[in-house]
This record gives sequence, C-alpha cells and structure tokens, in this order.
Amino acid sequence: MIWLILLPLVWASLAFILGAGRGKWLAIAGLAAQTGLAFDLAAKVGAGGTAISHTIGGWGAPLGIDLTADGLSAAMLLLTQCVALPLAVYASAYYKRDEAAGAYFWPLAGFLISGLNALFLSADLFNIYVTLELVGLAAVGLVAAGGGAQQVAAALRYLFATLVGSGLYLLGVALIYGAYGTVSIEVLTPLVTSETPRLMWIAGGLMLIGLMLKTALFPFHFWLPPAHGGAPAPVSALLSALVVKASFYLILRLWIGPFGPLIAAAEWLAWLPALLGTLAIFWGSWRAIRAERLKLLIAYSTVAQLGYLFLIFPLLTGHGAIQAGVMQAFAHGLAKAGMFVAAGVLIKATGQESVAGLAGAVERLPITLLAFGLAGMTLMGLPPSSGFLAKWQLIEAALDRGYWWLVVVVLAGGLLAAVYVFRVLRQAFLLAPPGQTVATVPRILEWTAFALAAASVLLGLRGVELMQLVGVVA
Amino acid sequence: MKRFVVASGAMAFAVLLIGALLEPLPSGVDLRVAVAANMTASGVEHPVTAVLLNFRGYDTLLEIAVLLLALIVILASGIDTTSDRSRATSSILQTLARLAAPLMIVVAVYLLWAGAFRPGGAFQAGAVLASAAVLLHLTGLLPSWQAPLLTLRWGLTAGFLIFLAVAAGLLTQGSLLQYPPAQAGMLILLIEVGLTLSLGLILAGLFLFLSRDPGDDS
Amino acid sequence: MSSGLLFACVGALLFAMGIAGVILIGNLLRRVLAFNVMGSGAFLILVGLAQRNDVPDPVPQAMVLTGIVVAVAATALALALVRRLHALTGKLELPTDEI
Amino acid sequence: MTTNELLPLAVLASSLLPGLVIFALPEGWTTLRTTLNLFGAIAKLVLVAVLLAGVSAGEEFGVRFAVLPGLDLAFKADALGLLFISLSAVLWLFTTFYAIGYLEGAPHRSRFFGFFSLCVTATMGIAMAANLFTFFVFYELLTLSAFPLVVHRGTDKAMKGGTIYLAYTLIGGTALLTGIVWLHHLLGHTEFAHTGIVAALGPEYAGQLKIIFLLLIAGLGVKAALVPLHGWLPQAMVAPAPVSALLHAVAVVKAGAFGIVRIVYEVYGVEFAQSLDLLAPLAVLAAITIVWGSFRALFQDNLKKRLAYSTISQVSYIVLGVALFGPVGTIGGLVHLVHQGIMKITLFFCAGNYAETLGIHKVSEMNGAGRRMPLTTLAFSIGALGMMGAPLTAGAISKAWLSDGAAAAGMDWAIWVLWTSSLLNAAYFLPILWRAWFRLAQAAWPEEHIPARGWRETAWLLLLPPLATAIMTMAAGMLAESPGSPLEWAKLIAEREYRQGATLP
Amino acid sequence: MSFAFDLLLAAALLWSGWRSLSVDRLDRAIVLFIAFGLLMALAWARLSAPDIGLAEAAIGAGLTGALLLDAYGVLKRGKA
Repeated sequence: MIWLILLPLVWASLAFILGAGRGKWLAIAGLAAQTGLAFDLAAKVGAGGTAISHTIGGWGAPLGIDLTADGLSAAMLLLTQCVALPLAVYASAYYKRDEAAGAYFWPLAGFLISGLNALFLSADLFNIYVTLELVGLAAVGLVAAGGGAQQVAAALRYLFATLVGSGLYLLGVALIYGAYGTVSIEVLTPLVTSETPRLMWIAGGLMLIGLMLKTALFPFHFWLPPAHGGAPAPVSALLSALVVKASFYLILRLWIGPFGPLIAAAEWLAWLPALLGTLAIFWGSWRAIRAERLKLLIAYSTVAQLGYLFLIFPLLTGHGAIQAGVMQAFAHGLAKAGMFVAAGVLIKATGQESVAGLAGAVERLPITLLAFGLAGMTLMGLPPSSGFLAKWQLIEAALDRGYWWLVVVVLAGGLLAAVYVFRVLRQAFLLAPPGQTVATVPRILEWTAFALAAASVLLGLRGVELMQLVGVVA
Repeated sequence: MKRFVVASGAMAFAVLLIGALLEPLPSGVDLRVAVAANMTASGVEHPVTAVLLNFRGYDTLLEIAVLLLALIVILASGIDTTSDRSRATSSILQTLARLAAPLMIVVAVYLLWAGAFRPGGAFQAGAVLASAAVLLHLTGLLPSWQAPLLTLRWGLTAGFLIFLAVAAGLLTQGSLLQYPPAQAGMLILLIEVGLTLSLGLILAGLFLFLSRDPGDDS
Repeated sequence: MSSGLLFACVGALLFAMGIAGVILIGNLLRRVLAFNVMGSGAFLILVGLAQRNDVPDPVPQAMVLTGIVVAVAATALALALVRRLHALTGKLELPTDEI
Repeated sequence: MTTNELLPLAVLASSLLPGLVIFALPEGWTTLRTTLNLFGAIAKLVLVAVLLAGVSAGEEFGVRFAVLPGLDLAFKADALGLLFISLSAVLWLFTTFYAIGYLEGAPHRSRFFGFFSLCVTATMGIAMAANLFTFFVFYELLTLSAFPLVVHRGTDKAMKGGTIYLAYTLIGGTALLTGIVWLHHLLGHTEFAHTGIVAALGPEYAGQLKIIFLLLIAGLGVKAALVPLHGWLPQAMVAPAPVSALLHAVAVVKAGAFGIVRIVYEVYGVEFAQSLDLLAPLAVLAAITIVWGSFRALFQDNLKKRLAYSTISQVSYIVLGVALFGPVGTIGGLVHLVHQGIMKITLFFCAGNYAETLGIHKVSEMNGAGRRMPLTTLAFSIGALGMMGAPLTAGAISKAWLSDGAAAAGMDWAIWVLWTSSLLNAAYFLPILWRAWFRLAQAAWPEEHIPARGWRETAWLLLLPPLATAIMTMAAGMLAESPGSPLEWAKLIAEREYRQGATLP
Repeated sequence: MSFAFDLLLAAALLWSGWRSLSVDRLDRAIVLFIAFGLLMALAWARLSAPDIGLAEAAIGAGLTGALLLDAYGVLKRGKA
C-alpha cells in the first residue's frame, strides 16, 4: 500500500525530468499499476475485516508516523485511482503537442494524486497537514497552468482559500500537540474525553472551518466555481471529483475519530454541517440553473452535490450514514468527472462555451451526449445509478432518525438537479443551427467520458461489496 | 463595516485563544522521553535532525515534494515579460544587499562551524546557499535562469529521488525509511548531501525562475 | 509565565492579525505578507505551547522546520501567480466580479 | 443458474441487447437494424409464450440480485405480470413493423429505435418487478428513455411537450420514491406478495399507511393520467405516431395503471386496503377521470389530442375496476388493461395513417376519408366501437364485467359513470365515423404523401398492423370465453388475489 | 532579566508584524516584514530552537524577503 504513495511520486518526478509535455505513458502505466494496488488493498481490507497499517521507520506512533487503511480509506483510494486512470487517458489525448496548459500537467497531476493517496492513508495529523499542502498547491498549479488572466485570478483566489484553510488546520494541530503531546490519531483518540480543555474545542473548530473552506462548503464555496469552471477539462474533473472529497474525508475522519467525544457532548453541532449542506444544495443548484457557461453550470452543480455529503453528519449516530456518504462520494466523483470531460469534448468540438451553443450536439456527438446524460442521471439520483443508491440510503438513514426535513431536502435537490441537467440535454436535442461547424475530436476522448459516466451508473447495480468494505473499521 | 466585523472577530478569537492557552493542560504523551530513548538508534546525535530525517522522515520526504512541486508550478504558470534588466539599479535592493550580505556570511560560517560537531542543517545549508545565489543575482552578478535544462532538472530532482530511493530501498527492512541502526548515520548523511544540493538549487530556482526575463539569455 | 507561553500568546495575536489581513487586504502582495505572518503565528504556538515549561521539544521544532519550508514554497508560488496576473492584467487586486 | 431464473432475464435482454446494438449502428444500415428489431420482438414473443405455458402450469419464474445489503433487484414472472408482458410483447411486434414503415427515410432512426427498445425493456422490467424497489428502478428508466422519443422531432413544440412530460413524471416519481422508501423503512422489504404485505404492520400504523398510499397513488397516477395529474399526456402527443401508439396508449400509461394494480393487490392487499377505506376514494377519483376525460375529448379537433383524452378516460376504467372491491370488478379492470391496449393502439395506428397518407391531423379534415382509405377507416371504426363498448368487441366484455363488478361491490353509481362515459364516447367517436364514411371528400387532401394504388390505399407496413389489432379486438370480444383469452387469464389472476377463493359467476 | 528581554522581543515582533501589514507604502511594508523575520529568528533562538532560527533567518527573512522585494521592484516598474 505504501507504493500507492511512492509510485505517483516517482512517475511525477520522472515526467518532470523528461521535460515539458512528456511522460504521459509513464503516468498511465503508473496509474494502471496503482489501480491494481488499490483494488488489491480493498480486497485485503474487505476480506480481513480489519484495518491494515504500516509503521513508517518501524518506530510506530506516537514517535513515528503510521499509515492506516481501514474500509473508508480503502474506498477513497479506490475512487481516486478509478477516476484518475481514465482521466489520464483522456488528458493524454486532450492536450495538443507543446500546448502551454499541458506542459507540466503530468508532474503536477502525479504530485496531486500522491498527495491524495498519502492523505487517505495517513494516521498522523501533522503529516496530513503536509499532504493537504501537497494536494492544495498541486491543484492550484493545475488551475493556473499556462492559463489566461481569468484562470490565474481563479487560481489565486483558490490559493488563498486553500492556504487559509490549511493554516487554520495547522493551528488546530499545534493546539492538539500542545494539549496532548501527540499528533497520532490512534494515540490521541483515547486521550480525548468530554471534559477536555477548551483548547481542544478551539482546535476542533479551527480544523472544521479550515477543512470546510477547502471543501468549498457553502458559504465557503466562492472560490470553487471560477477555479473548476475555468480550468482545462481534465483538471476540472480531477478537482471536482477528487480534491474536494479529500478534505471532506478528513472532516469525517476527525468527526468520528478524535473529536467524537466533543460532538457527543454537544449534539446540536451535527446540525451545523447539515444546515450548510442544505443551503449549498439549494444555492448551488439555483446558480447552476442560471449559469450561462456550460462548465460553470457543472461547477455549481459540484457545489450543490457536495452539500449532500454534509447531510450525513446528524445521521452518524444512527447506522448507514457513512455508507450513504461514501456512496454519494463515489457517485459524484465518477459522474462529475464524466460530465466535465464530456463538457470538454463538447467545447472542443463546437468551440462554444455557452449552454446555448449546444444546439444539435446530439446529432454530432451522440456518445458524448449519452455520457453527459448518464452522468446527469447519477447526479439527479435517478435509478439505476449510484446516485440513486446514495439518495436511497440517505433517505432511509434520515427516516431511521425521523429527520423528515432531510428527506425533503434530498428529494428537492434531486428535482433541482433534473432542472439543470435537462436544461443542457434539452438544448442538445434541438435541431442544429444551419451552417454550424463541428471539429472532429479524438474518439478516445468521447469514450473515456462515456466510461466514467457508465461506471457511475453501473455502480448503482452492485453496491454490496463497496458497502461491506466501508463497514470495515479499525 | 466588513473591516470592523473581521477585525473585531479576529480580536475576539485571539483573546479566546490566549485565554485557552493560559489554562492548565492535562499531561498527555511526552515525546521528549521517546526521542531521548531512541537517539542512539537514530544514527545521529542531534535530536531535531533525528526527528526530521528519521522518526518523522516521511514528513520531510513529502515536504521536499511540496518544494519541488512549487517550483514546477512556477514553471507551469508561464513567464512574465514585464521585468527588465534595470533591476540591479534599484536602490532598495542594493541597500538590502549591503544590509543582508554580512548577516548571511555570518550565518553560513556559523553553519559550517556547527556542522563540524553535529550532523544536520541540510535545510539551513541549502537555504544559505540559495540565499547567497539570490544575493549575487540581485546585485547583478548572477543571471537568472531561463528554461530548465535537462541537467538542471536532474539537479533539482536528484535530492528528492535519492531520498525516495533510500526510503523505498529500506522497505526491505520491513517498512518505509526503516534504517538499520548500523548504517543509519551513513544513509542519513547521504540523504542530507543530496538534499543540500537540491534544496539549494530549488530554493534558488524559486527565485531565479521567478525573476527570469527575456532580456538576458546568457 | 514561561517564555514558551509568552511566545505562544504572541503567536496567537500574530495569527489573528495575519488571518484578518488575508481576509481584508486587497493588495495581493500584502496578502502574501499577511499569510506569512499568520503562518509564523501558528509556528510560534506550536513550539511555544509545547515548551510551555521551557524544556525544548525537538518534535515540534522539526515540524516547524517542515512548516517553514512549506510556507516559503507557498509564498514563492503565490508571488509567481501574482506576477503572472500583473503581467496579464496590470492589476494587483483580484477582479471582484464573481463569474 | 436454472432456466426458471434465466427466462425473465432473457425477456429483458431480448429487447435490451438489440437496443444497445442499434445505438451503435450507423444511420445507413437499415436492413441490419430492421432485422435486429424484428428478431428481438419475435424472440421476446417466443420467450413470453414459454413463460405463459409455464405459469399456467403453476411454475415459478424469478431471480434476484443484491444491490445493497438488504436491498434486492428482484424479478418474477407471475400471472399478473404476464398479462402485461404479453400485451406489450405482442403490441411491440406490431408497432415495430409500423414504425419501420412510418419512419422510412426519416433521420435519427438508430437513436429512435434504440430508445424505443429501451422503453420496451423498461416496460418488461416493470411488469416483472418482484418488489417496489425494482418496480421503481424500471419505472424511472421508462420515464427517461421515453423523453428522447417525445422530443424526437427536435422542434420547439416537441421540446415544450417533452419538458411538460418531464416535469410531471419526475415530480410524480419523487412522490412515488418517498412512499417506497417509507414503506421499506417500515417493513424492511417491499416484496410483492399475493394478498399484500403491509397488513402485517398492525393497526397503529394505519395513519402512516394511508399517507403512503396517497403518495404511491399520486406517483403512479401521473403516468396513469388520473385527473388532475393528466396534463402531460395531451402535450406529449407531439411525438411521432408509433411513439404515441405504443408508449402513450400502452406502455407509459399502463405502467401507471399496472403499478396501481400491484399496489392495491400485492402491497396493501385488496381486503386490507378496503379495511383502511382506501378503495372508495380511489374509485371516485377514477370515476371523475373517466367522465372528465371523455368530456374534454368532445372538444378536441386535433385527432390525436381527442384520442389522448379518450385514453385518459379509458385507462381509469382499469383503476375503477381495481378499486371495485370484489373479484368481478378485478377481472373487469384487468381484462380492460389488455382490451384497452389493443383498441387504443388500433386507433393510434389509424390516426398515424391518416396523417402520413393524406396529411389529416384534424377531425374536421376527415370528410370522405373512408372512401379514400376504406381498410384503415374500417379498423378505426372497430376500435372506436370497441371503445364505446359495442357488442362483439373487446370493449363490450370489459364494460360488462366492470358494471357487474360495480353491482357486486354495491357501488351502483359506478354503473352510471360507465354509461355516461359510453354515451360520451359515442358522442366524440361517431361524428368522426360519420364524416369518414358518409360526408363527401373536400377538393383535395391537406397533403397527400402516398398515392393509392388499387387495393393498397397506403404503405403495407402502415396498413397491416391496424388491421391485425382490429381483428384482435373482435377476437377478444367474440372468443372471450375460450381458453387462453385475456378474460380467462384475468380470472386466473383474480382467483389468486383474493384470500377466500374467488367466487366467479 | 531574560524574561524582560522576551517581553521586549514579543513587543517588537507584534509591532513589526502589525506595521508590515498596516504601513501604507509597500516597500516599507516589505522591509518591515524582513525585520519581522529576523526578529522571529531571535525568538526561535530564545525558544532554544537554533535550527529553526537559522532556517527562519535564511529562508523566512532572507529568501522570502528577496522574493518580495524582487516582485515589488518588477511590479512597481510594471505600474509606472
């Protein structure tokens, strides 16, 4: 499992040495290997029914740093590789030779992915801080790479958001170390009790806010639409599908881990994320419905979809909430990646960024549009799709606790999603304007988009293994 | 309005935090003991270096990755063509050079002297190297780098790759970065040499790539 | 009051100062300064609080070393982007219009 | 995996696989596409025949997959399901023929037939669903795969129709989903079973169960076009004729009606539903729909719109039959599920013929159509008379059983509803027939696409399907008592649905 | 005695930090920030963390300061 971290580091630096725009095959090969490793790890964890850990340097926490892969981590790792591999294939065909934006894509992507894997595996709060920075800076770099004024501005906005986020997180870590003298999650968790010093509460608040900022939870979403909407398609896909999930995973990890006793001491806390999530769903969907540019629409839909992830927090005291969250993470990860790359194809082909420019696309690019439709199905939560399973689990968990308004929110969100998804499809089904020219795009682009979207739907037919995997806790 | 809200919020936060800092704290883990206990096995005498490159070496590995990454991002974000060669004549910069040069020499000397009886200071050494390069550049003695040539790219990544290779190689010992106590010192030294070189280059690169301009192509 | 705690408190103030700056200041260069002040504050707390009884603790010191390097990387990156933005738009502020 | 498990899947695959292949086919490959379509349709018929034989011999066909822990995708081919399956399978074959003829040379045929097959697959899934979860999956799949067909023409008008269709069906789907999850939450499962499953919950849940019933019926009522949820159906008539024919006379609306049947009989159980007094309100709703639909139909000049309102009214016969407590009403409702399908598809085929051949879209343009297209008009007349419940047609059978059922259930007012509806039917169908047969044709047809050649008044592929279904209409009417007829099958189902063995006249 | 020095240092740190954010001229701000960095180095020394002190002096004050000044120089000329 350690290779999940080392491999991308290796191919990233080799790609850098190879020089601008080179090393795509290296990356794809590496990612293929990682995907195998991730599946292997998931299988091991699922079969063993217990977490697998790795004590770096053989010291063991608290002196050394431990890596731990329980069901949750394994699932997130699986998602990361499964999304990254098709995206790499896509990117290899997306960037033209010696195109400025693509010059350093491979090293940056490599560091990004290694950062994500390291984050999902790490069991050490300070080490997680370093991985957060790795992920954040790589993401910013990808947004900025070779872009125009708009991208750079978006990248800067994103950079400051992510830096403040990790700054708050770091301060939290500092306070925790000051209070308990350790930053290892396993060692820390048993030490924390409900009558913990006030420092611990402050630390928790800081980390929570910092990570929410990184997850772009409403009202901290301001940076996301320009960044995700302005970046090149493969980058938008990586960011929307994976990067924001990382900080969410971390919130969840801390919530059920070291800060559990604090939450238990103040139940009402759980409603804060849920409330913000609700607002995110409505605001994001509303902006998506109004958006002019296709990619901006998709970016706002990300804001909305992230909202669902935060609805699970009041339900964590019941059962099935984490499963619902992970299912939603998978559904959105796969579908949103598929949708962004599909949008990339549409824009490349029609040369138009606006939703209005899509008229007649269904005749020219049926596969891409099918991909968009399938991804849309998942986002709307219509069966048979992983999005539907996520909604189903969410609603059932909510009913278990008798939280009716969560049910209403989930269903209403689905309908709003339908509005913006069909806004696009409807446009595409219109007859093409006369004299519209459509550039030919590499087939592989269309098919990778389709593969991602199809995966998000097919997962909806077989979620058992994944859910069992998530059930595995340390 | 916003100013007022944010400022007072920050103020309140600081007060709250200080209040909490002054509270008595529970006695948690004390790592000093653990560190002291394992110093002999760590292969170095200086505790900070031991933590940095052995106990928490993994952090350092990722940190170098971050540094390298930042450099790549700077390269990726494109060249700005606004700067020109008249930099050296800027009065502030020369004052800074006059002000900082002696200080840096002192620091460098101190480092060498310190390095004599304790291993470590890879960062400091690298940083000082870099700063020296920067100062030379500022005073117009060193041209800024244009495109990263192959050799330079190797130099930049060498330290990181050596570290990575050692870390991975030690997997044979059972886990990542698990130094056999006997060779620990030697391996760490190897890593540090690599790091000093690459850190110097990277840190210098952060500056020299930033301040590159189409004017000087030497 | 030990000097560790004293500097921890200074750190708290610096952090608050820095974060307020990052939020409020429009000029990007100053914002970078503010971010660095904020970081320094966090570092002071990390070490100061851990050494509140003035016994040196190598672990947080090593962490801060790591943190400083990360911070300088971030700073350089930020400056690169600021300069890029300036080269493209001639401005030192972010466009206020939300796209 | 045994044959009994494979068969239901094969039924699904027989339309799914051709559909998927067709998507990938280039526009030009007409022959291959046609062969695939027909092959699929015929293969499905054969499979269905096997199933029919098996089920009447008392065999069990079913298969299930776990989707989530404690949540299964489950199929079973039982008597009730087969009633719907065989109807759809037969009509799919005819419609395929018809569509091939109708869309000759039209653009985007691959897309059209691809989604068409998907819709049929979804319908099959609905029919064979063994629990509400599976039912919902295919129900929404139908909603989605029908959308591209509704907007197939890509005009703004089509878009408007499609959008309205989506708005209704998606919101309805949400209501349905709420009900289903709620039920699943209460019961821990939603398996269909004869005589229902919710009775197990006990009296303290009566309130919740009533609300759930409301949600479920509201969700299904949209597709079944119960007033006031019927608004989308007339709008969706912008779709090409084959789509209107199969989907909006058979698949989509029937999916709703069929769902209501499942809910009443196999989720709530008709006796339990009666004990919660849920049936009477349902019957009233159905009655209102019947009368309102027929009434609105009177004022439609656009032929397809008039047929659409007639559909709204006729589908509620089924709901009414279901809501009439007692086996007789049940049989009436179930048998009408089949009969209405046959008759209504005949009418839509004919309407399509008029439009394709002579460019007739309005009733007011029908003068003398009978002279120009005698066979089509004959078929049309049979369908229309059937709708009115004229003797010797399938309609007569349904109506007879329904009114007996009403009497048996002691709801005599329902009989009056049926009579009123019949009168209204006559009032809006007879003028059409009168114009077609006895009025003189005006100078020229709106736009004549296909010239008549002797007997062949229009393309064979357009002519034969309506004739076939018209003959079936008569057959279903005259041979109702013979074994294997829809009526006999309906009786078989009714026997199984009532706890105390049904007492049939 | 040493504590008094600490207090003084703390005050200096706060002052320089505050001024570097609030002073109106950018170049002054940057120079102040460099001073702030050097004071930080002293603070580290006081916290018996010489390694950090060195790093801070070299990296925090030296390199960052140089980067800032260089950027400032370029941007100022860009504006003019």
